Amino acid sequence: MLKNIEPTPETLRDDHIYREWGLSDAEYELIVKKVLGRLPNYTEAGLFSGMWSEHCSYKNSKPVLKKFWTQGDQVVAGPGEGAGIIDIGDGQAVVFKAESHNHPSAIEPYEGAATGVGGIIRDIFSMGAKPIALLDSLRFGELTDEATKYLVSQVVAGIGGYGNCIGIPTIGGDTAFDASYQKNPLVNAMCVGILNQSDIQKGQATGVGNSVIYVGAKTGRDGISGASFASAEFNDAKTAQRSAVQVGDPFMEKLLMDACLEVIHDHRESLVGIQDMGAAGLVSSSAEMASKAGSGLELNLDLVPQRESGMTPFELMLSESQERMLLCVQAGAEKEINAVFEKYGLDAVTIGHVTTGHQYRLWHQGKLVADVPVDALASDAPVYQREQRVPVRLAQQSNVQFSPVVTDVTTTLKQILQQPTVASKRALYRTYDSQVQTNTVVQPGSDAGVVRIRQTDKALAMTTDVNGRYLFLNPRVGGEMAVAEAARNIVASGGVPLGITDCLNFGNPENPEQFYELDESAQGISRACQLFNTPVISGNVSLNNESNGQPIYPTPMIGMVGLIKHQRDITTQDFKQPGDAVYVLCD
Amino acid sequence: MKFAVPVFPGSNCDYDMVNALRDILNVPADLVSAQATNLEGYDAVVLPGGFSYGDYLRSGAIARFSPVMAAVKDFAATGKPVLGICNGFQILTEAGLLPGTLQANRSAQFICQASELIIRNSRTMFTTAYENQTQISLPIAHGEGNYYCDAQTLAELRANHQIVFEYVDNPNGSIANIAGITNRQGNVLGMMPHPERAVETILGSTAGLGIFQSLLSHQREGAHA
Amino acid sequence: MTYLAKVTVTYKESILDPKGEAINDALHRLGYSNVQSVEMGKYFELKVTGNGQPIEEQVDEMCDRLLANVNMETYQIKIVEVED
Amino acid sequence: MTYLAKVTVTYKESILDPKGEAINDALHRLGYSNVQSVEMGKYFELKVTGNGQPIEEQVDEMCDRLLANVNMETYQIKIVEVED
Ligand SMILES: Nc1ncnc2c1ncn2[C@@H]1O[C@H](COP(=O)(O)OP(=O)(O)O)[C@@H](O)[C@H]1O
Repeated sequence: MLKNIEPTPETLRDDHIYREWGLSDAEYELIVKKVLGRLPNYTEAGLFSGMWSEHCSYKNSKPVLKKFWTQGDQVVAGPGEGAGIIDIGDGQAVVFKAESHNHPSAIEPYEGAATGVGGIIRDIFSMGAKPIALLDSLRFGELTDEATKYLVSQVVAGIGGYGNCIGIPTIGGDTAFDASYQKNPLVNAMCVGILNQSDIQKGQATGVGNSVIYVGAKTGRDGISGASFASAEFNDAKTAQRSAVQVGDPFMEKLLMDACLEVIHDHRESLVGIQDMGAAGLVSSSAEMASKAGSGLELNLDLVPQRESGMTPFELMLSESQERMLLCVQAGAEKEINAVFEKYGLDAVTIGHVTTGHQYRLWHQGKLVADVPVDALASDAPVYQREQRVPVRLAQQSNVQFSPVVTDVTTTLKQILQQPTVASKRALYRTYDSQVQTNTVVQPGSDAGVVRIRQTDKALAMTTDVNGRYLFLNPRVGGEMAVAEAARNIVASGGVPLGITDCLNFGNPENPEQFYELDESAQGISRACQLFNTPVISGNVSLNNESNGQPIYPTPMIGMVGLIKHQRDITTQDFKQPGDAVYVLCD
Repeated sequence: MKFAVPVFPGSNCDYDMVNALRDILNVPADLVSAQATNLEGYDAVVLPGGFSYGDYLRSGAIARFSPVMAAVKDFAATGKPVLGICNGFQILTEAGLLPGTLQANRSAQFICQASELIIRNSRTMFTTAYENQTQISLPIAHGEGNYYCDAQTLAELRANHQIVFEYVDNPNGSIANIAGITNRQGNVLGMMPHPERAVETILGSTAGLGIFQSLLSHQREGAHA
Repeated sequence: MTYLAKVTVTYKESILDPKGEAINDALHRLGYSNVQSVEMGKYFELKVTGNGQPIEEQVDEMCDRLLANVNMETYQIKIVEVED
Repeated sequence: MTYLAKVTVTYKESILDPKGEAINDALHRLGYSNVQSVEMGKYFELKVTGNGQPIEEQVDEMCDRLLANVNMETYQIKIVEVED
């Protein structure tokens, strides 16, 4: 058996084991002195490492995200919940969010991309919305070597593999190639859903005595970042016996999605809250649900469905196994809810309940293995105001304009069209089912993808855009341009821009120059959002995108959705007839 | 005329089919569970596209053992129409209701695009609304649509006019450009293209309507006879 | 000399194998209740011409670089000589 | 008694194997010019509890019914005893 004895709280402190999990000495001190008033045990320290990670707490990016423009009459729910919600009239709303899966895709491109898609879909249906479209935004190194070609083909196959199987059309995205992404590809996925506003769900666990129900795939040792066995064995991937790579199961997720939506629609009196298990899996979903509601929570980990034997509380709580959801259900309604899941062949298990007070308690094999204030996990992570400095390349930028030398326009045009970034991406997007659900009016290949909304005259246009090179040259203006490009794509499709989501793909926030890029671009994005009346309603941050100390171009992917009130207004990019006049509009 | 649309765990074009039948063609259509054991009261069965049980092993390999497939076999034996689209076609071949198999596409990739087809037999109960030898465009979306059968089977398919649709520029490597075939009796049709995705102008094409209209007029004529 | 390299690639322990599980469930539904678990992996047969270099090493390298992702998979190689 | 059945499924000879060809091409691009051909198949490991019936026959039936499509594929079975 692989599992060894857990280090004692003292060993944890003396050997600084928490550092391997990404907790700093100061953060550890904070837990000891302020939060607990005692040394955390192994499990507890693990919970904090997960919850206080950038991914869950946004501790480095919060001050930046605060600058975003988030207002607008159309906003039903802004950043904070799983995904943002925007009013589209008739009591309906559109829900959307984007998610990055850059690092997993670099390690295992097919599964990394596939599970990225799976994750963002769960974010949408856990709000009560039916997912109606997917988009993907991809960045790779130059398409010159075999490794990059392989990466592209596997990432694209993974996105299609998941989206096609679950039956959500992939109707847009963007793809670019640049050396800055050579070792650090970007794989961002966006999902759009619609719902009736009366169906909106909150990820909350209220009502003392109500049950916490686990559904979906069993928990295994996947995706436990920086955790015990992982850190010990991942040094040599080839000889390691075990692996924490996540494998996607779109079939399971299809069942899970249909079952959850049925519970949301047909059992609303019994359902209190629902949330997907994403980063920092079970701890993150359960602690957030309780903290948001001001409740306490108790879980019995022996009841958690497990794929492997001998899993420790640490592993059970931090596992990022895919295709799992957590529900809070009225006491007494468990059977009713379980019956729905059974119909889909899914196991639903009550693993705990809401308690009085604000403690988060975990039981394992009869022992209390964690007892911490729930808010400390979910909302009291430290926030850092990182230092920033204008990058040297920008400070020294010359004002000399670049003047291209063109001797033969035809040759130059052909050369431009041959650039992989400029050339048609049809070879990629034709491997995506863009028509399933039979609502796709405009498939990939035009400015924005468009899906009609059945039983109405409305349609939604959606697009993802950003040009990292522009941000590299001027992060603020580049951020503005990303939003402007997205807005142009929406307008050119006949839509009125409604709002945006984003994936902020940047380098190391502790590097002042890279933090400057993040901060500046956010301000640019924000200004443009205010001007276009497209508030930021959701988003995702992916930092530390660098290899050998070289960061990627600052690449804040913008995903925008627009409303087309009348389907007759839908427009496409292609020329329609010989003899039609061509105009150029500019100021 | 009443349609049954069996739903297998993981099916994802089931609603598309039912919507096309109900909303566009105004005919009653029910989603039927894969656990169902009889199809009494229905005049036609349509096995929808998508994926069944994830299709992780081979497309259709697991679905063909569902209880409803035994009912579909009995239903087909009575001579009533059974239509399998995409995954439905794959299930029908796995179940032995149609000859041959559907392999991975020649490119080893999933392909979603419009595809040009030639109508090779407009006399089946599914195709009377089309003119023989004419060309129509229907969407395809599949990773395993590369039709294969041995030489003898192919000769039989040809001799019995069982080849109904042929690709103009074979996107997936199918033998003899085959996009759709019937069984010998002509009442079971399997096709990779998706007619239910081509029933509305706003979605780009109405070329798929003919399949359903053919079935409806077949039923009407049958009622007169 | 020509060789046939038979390579099986399977997931490492602790990795979810949705394919194997779907097949396991299907076998149970078919009545094979004594099937405890199913794993699904890949199988390759490579015909390789001898070129003076150790053949095992070459195939091992191919597995490592292309046929398997060693972050999540392990592979086994068996080489036999065949007639050309 | 518990058994491990190792099953490989490959295409019949007359059948084209697009995935194998794609891998063959990729290996050539990586410089392995001595690779003559690649076939890609499936590999299964089934853990089966003995139930008094001949285990080979049972696995053979599973292959015939589910794991392989005998119209286009052939399979090979190897059974070993394992500890529970
Ligand atoms: N990865 C992708 N997935 C889906 N569609 C894509 C992808 N990459 C590009 N596209 C589609 O190709 C077209 C061109 O996209 P893009 O490169 O962003 O060009 P433009 O700058 O003209 O908008 C768009 O319709 C877009 O949706």
